[in-house]
Amino acid sequence: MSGITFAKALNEGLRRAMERDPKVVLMGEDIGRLGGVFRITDGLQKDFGEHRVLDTPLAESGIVGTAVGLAYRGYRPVVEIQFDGFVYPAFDQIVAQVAKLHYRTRGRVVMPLTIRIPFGGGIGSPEHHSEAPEAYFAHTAGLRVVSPSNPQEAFTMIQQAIACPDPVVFFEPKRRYHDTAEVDLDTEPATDPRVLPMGSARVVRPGTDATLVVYGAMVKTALDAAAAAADEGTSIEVIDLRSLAPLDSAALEASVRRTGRLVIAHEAPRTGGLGAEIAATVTERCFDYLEHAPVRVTGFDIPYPPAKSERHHQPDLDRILDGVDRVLGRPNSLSGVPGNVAEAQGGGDDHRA
Amino acid sequence: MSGITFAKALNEGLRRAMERDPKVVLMGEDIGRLGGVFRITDGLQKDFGEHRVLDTPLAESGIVGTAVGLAYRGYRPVVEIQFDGFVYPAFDQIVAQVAKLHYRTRGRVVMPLTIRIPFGGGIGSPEHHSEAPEAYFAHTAGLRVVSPSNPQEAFTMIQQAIACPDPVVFFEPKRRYHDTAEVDLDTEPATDPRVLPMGSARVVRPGTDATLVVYGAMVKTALDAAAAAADEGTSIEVIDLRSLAPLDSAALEASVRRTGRLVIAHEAPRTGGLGAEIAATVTERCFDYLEHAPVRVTGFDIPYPPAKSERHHQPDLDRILDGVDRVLGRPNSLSGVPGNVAEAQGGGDDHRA
Amino acid sequence: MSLLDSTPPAPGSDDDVLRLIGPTGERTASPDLDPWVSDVDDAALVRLLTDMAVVRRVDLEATALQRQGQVGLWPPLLGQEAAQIGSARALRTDDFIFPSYRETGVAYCRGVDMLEVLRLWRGAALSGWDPMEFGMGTAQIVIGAQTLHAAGYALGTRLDGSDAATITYFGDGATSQGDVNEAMVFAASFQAPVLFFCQNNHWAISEPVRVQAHAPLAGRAAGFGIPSVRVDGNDVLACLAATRRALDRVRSGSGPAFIEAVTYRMGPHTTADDPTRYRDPNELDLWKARDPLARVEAYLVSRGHDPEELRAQLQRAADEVAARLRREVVRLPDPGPLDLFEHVYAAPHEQLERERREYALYLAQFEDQAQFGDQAQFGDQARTGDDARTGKNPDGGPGAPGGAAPSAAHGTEVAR
Amino acid sequence: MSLLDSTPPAPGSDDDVLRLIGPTGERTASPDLDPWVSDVDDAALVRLLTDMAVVRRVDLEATALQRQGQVGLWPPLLGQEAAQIGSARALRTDDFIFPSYRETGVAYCRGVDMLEVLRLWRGAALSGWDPMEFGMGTAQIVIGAQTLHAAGYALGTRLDGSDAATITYFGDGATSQGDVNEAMVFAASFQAPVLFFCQNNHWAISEPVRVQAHAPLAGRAAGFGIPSVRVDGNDVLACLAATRRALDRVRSGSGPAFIEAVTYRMGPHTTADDPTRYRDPNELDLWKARDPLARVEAYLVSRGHDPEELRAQLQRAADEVAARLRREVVRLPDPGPLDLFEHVYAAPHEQLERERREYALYLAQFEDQAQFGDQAQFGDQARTGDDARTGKNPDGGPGAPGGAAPSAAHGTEVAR
Ligand SMILES: Cc1ncc(C[n+]2csc(CCOP(=O)(O)OP(=O)(O)O)c2C)c(N)n1
Ligand SMILES: Cc1ncc(C[n+]2csc(CCOP(=O)(O)OP(=O)(O)O)c2C)c(N)n1
Ligand SMILES: [Mg+2]
Ligand SMILES: [Mg+2]
Repeated sequence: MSGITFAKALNEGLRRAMERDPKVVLMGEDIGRLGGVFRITDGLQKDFGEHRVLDTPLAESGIVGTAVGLAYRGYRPVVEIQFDGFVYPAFDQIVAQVAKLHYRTRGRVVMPLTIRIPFGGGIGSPEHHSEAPEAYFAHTAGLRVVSPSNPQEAFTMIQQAIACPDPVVFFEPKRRYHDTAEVDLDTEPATDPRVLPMGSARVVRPGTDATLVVYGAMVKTALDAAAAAADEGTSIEVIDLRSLAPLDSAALEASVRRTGRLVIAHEAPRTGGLGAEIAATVTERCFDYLEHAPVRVTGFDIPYPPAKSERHHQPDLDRILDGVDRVLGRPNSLSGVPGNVAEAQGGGDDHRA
Repeated sequence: MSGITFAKALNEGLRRAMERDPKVVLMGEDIGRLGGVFRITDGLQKDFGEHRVLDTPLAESGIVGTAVGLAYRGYRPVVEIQFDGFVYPAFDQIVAQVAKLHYRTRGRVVMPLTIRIPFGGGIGSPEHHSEAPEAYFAHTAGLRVVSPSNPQEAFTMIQQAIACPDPVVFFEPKRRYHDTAEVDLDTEPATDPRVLPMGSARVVRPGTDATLVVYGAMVKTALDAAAAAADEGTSIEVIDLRSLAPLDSAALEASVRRTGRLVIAHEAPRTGGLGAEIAATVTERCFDYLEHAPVRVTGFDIPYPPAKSERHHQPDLDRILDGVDRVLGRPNSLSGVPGNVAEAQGGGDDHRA
Repeated sequence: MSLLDSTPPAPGSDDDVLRLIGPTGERTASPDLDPWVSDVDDAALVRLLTDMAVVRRVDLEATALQRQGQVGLWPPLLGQEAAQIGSARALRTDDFIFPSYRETGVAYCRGVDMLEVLRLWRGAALSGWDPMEFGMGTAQIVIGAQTLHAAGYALGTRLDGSDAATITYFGDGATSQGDVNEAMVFAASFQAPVLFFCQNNHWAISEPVRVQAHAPLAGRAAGFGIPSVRVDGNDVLACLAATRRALDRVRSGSGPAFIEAVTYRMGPHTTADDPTRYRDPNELDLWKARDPLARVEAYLVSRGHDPEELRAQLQRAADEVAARLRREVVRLPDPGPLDLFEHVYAAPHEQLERERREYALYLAQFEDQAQFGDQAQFGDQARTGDDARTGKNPDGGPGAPGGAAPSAAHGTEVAR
Repeated sequence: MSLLDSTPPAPGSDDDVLRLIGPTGERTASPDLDPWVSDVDDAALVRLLTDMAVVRRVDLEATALQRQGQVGLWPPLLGQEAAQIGSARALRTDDFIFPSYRETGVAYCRGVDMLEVLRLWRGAALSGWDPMEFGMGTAQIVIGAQTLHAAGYALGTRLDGSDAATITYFGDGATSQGDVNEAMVFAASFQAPVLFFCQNNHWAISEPVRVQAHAPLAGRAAGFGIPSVRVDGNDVLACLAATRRALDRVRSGSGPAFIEAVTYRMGPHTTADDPTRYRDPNELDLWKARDPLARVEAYLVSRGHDPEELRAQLQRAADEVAARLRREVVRLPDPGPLDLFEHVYAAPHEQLERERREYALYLAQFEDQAQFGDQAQFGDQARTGDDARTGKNPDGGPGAPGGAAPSAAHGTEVAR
């Protein structure tokens, strides 16, 4: 046990994976000598050599496409995309090759790639450095999509992702890189019963009045919100999704059946974001348990705005609590406004026949 | 009035747009001499010249990226992506440039591009020729996404898309290219009051028991399903979405408030597909009017399968009617199966407190 | 280095190519290439010619099967036999190949059952043979994507300390794709032992090569620091020699190499294409006179081989493969409905398991009268008996989802 | 053409570059370039030097402002003044520029207010100046994307029958991107009047140029049929001459051209970067001796100019611009909260209108005590008065959403 940062926990997880399996190679821009712009791969090239940690030319499609070739050859490439906004040049290789090759070849070619993407805003960066593109990948059959929310799970989940025989898009909440926590570095993710499977959600705070579903950087915000709500006498159950695709719908279902209310918060734009899928899935499975329509608290349907505006775009504690008020039918930002459509949402009379 | 194919209607619409505005240029692979692999641009190079209809090198990012430059110069490029599965190499230019330039430059640079994409399956093609990638674009702020479902609207909507000052991703249901209908070629989309705005949904068949939301090729399937249901005494309201982003949520809301039940059908994979957004939005707005959770009838969460399997993947009349049965609480494919989660869906007791 | 003011040679011309056997069968000397085929005697040349004759026949057979509805679509290799056979016969079995979709001849040299090639085009599967068994990736339809895989695989062999080479096939059109250029960047950067083999067949569907490039494609590689050569792609001996030479360099650790095989697509792009819409018939005649098979025949005849006997021998070899293909293609099994869900993931996936279960339940409704699977006509057995509701597949194809190949036979009005 | 067996020259060497003024100020003759700068007298050279001195000062000032938290991040051009000023001063006002993110010097020549350059890096907007007003696109952060825009714009000028040229700036790292290569394909295919201007500053963040290429970057263009030249990027006169010459060719309808300006990034990649982690200090010293400003100064002094006077003159020009920048930067207005929703679309958009309305209602809750907008501290006014719930922005930055630049000052521990 030791107090280490989220970034260092990832670094240690990568180190374990490389020690365990000589076929694990890391690839990316600036990940070698520099250790990556976020220093996630710090020291790994020095310790494992230039043949295990490769600084690549500046081309994301090239990085992912050559990683595919390495996988054909029996390697387990771990690719770093420098920032969320730079994954799009690799989109074709990810969507048309990485995701589909196992299916295309009826299982003869495995694609155990891990694609690491620092994602999300809140660090005051220029354009393209703060995006939340996870929904694109969650919609892509053949991929798995996960996101750890704390140092301990950063350490274990990166190892699980690398060990997984399927391609995993691994979203790292970059604004949590400097968060520090005690991390059990001795745990063996594959055998330790305390380590959750990669595909499972986790109740990070139990509660009874409403279920709040979040992932990545938003988990801490949600926990803060739940703590604030508790002071006001509201009991919020916070679920850290962890696996964005597939969803652990059983866990969501179990919680919402108890609370009857669902709020989802994410940084990505609302339309077609993960919140839509979660709301639709939970509604399908828990319709008769729902007291109110699921509420989404999300980034707006806009390109990521300039740094000076980002706090308006990103859901924060206040906006999440406003969403909780909405799902609980309490006074909220949209109540009492005549003619506002939100008035008709959930809290009103039951019009059922 | 004359009976023409969907393909020809598009061709005529493009012709009108080119006649109206000399800044309209068409770009794409094989669209010149050949007239495109689907012949949508047939004859246009001959009539307008090689300077208005450009055969481009084989590179989708290049096509869209140069179209962006043409837009800077005051042109209105209409880009053809040869097949749905080949849009991904252009994803970065579409998502990071086309969608964001107007925002980035605070309105100083307009991007009136139209990106035409033949989409969807059902024509027995090899891999990458039958995909339904619309959700990726609907999730992308800055884009508009539309899809016509019949020759008349193919003719008018392509003109509206080209006239629109925003970038429009224009999905053409390729399996309907050979459908024939009477088309009023004299209508002026901009001024004719009978022509619906590009962003509006349309009730293509009124009904009272359930609302069935579809778009593109699925509209015809849905109408067939509704006709079959009518024979059985069930009245289905079919809505042709037309605009996939933004959604005409007022139209959806109005319908579901009347019917109390919603089924959405699309070819794209279920997870994170448009069905999720529609279900979530309608649930938010009509929760108290809903008799049952919205039901999604979609492609499975798999890569597009081989031609000999595609009919299993694509929702057809029977699967849509099964979904209607589900939303109506009637016996359906999932009823009576002990332990099946679907049992708990909607039709059961009301567990509300 | 200073500004070049000269016009570069046209990218489609074949004047400056390396050649050993000319169009009329004349053997020309080439100090660059000759040493690499000194072992190729007449018997070996007959074997190369036989390979070409067989794959030409497979190709024609597949085109015929497409017309008969047994295959949904077919991309002919007609005219490109020499480029494919010559290069593929230069490979070792532990070399690895990343092809595009037209490399029937390469697959043949690799020992792949020609039925496996048809499996994809019949629409019965997304790919045929096992890449790991034959050291050859399955057909790549996304233009250029496979070249990056080749660069990566080659990097892997280098990391492994192996002297196996990787070769990737792609067309003239593909050279415009970012991926192909990035593949050259990565291969050069990592000094990966990969051979880029470009079949410049002069056309990318309807677009002549001059739409893609105003300079010879081989020169492209030089710009990336990759040595390259233009070879007569209709000369099987020159292709063999050039590929052997390039592979030798690649294996020796000197990094990637590039071959532009100048050839010609004598047929349509695919069976769905109509080249008369865009192609001057005179051009085809020009290239017919450069036929890759005829020249080897002429050469062998000039060496004393009996033309009748030679032709008969080729015919026999081709007949045999063609007959088997015709016989067996109908037996290629269709996928069962639940095969949809197989192999999407290597590990269990909850959401997909649910979809599979639910679809099985859906299909089970129709089970009373028939098993789903190959013979299922489940449309006929829906509960209501209402035809409009069930019997007919409303979207065009015949109602039998697992039946013969109706879907694959559609869509042929369009080129793709 | 046959296999090249020679090792190509290293891509970072500057031996074979065209040059007019050498590192120590010596004027060398170049028959290729001299005719293109015959009009450049001492006075003109002083103006070029002044441009360089001013942008160097702007650059240093911006770095200082970043340290003071007035700017979130800054990508210095230090060392690249000659490449930027020399090329930009060759342009006509009706030419159009597609830059990357480091072209402060180019923007300066274009008459762009340096404050507008800072607006982006302060985080107050996604871009500064109006591209249409200055004939220069805004900073492009996605590596290489702008080169395709340039090819397209140039195609547009050709379709218009204009003789305006388009120029695009990009780095050595960018040459690896598919887009840059596709831009050359498209430009060559359409014979578009575009000049590719590559500043090879030897580094892409921490990666030396040899990771990108094993051959000179200018040679890349030749492979696409695009004439190219390597010029001393630290020689403002040579850059001016080479750019004029290339533009002349481009305007004349002979298609695209390519210039590799061999220069050096003397500073960090951005203010967030620490080059001591990856760069040999000796390399920096080597390039300090090739400083683009010092050599022009030395040349002018050798021509009889008084060094003190010259320096004082440069200093005055630089001081003036710097003082204004310091004074005005704090006045760059922050965006208001509802500006979020502006300009996403050019036409009304129902969903976004709704989000704007709802967010306005949300903000209105806090309006009792303050107007939202620049001074809003709405965190303090939430209904419950609970601090944990509202007062502090829980995610790091100070609570004032519309206040001074807290966010932009974060995230500087990482290079990007
Ligand atoms: C990324 C992508 N874009 C478009 C297509 C459609 N397409 C299939 S083949 C082809 C032409 C390919 O030409 P070339 O590379 O010369 O190969 P050839 O067909 O001549 O063998 C095109 C445009 C595709 N398959 N992939
Ligand atoms: C598509 C993309 N990938 C990665 C990055 C991150 N990044 C920013 S600058 C840079 C290096 C660019 O090097 P070069 O092209 O030589 O330009 P320079 O910074 O030297 O001016 C990288 C990798 C990016 N901005 N865009
Ligand atoms: Mg070709
Ligand atoms: Mg650089």
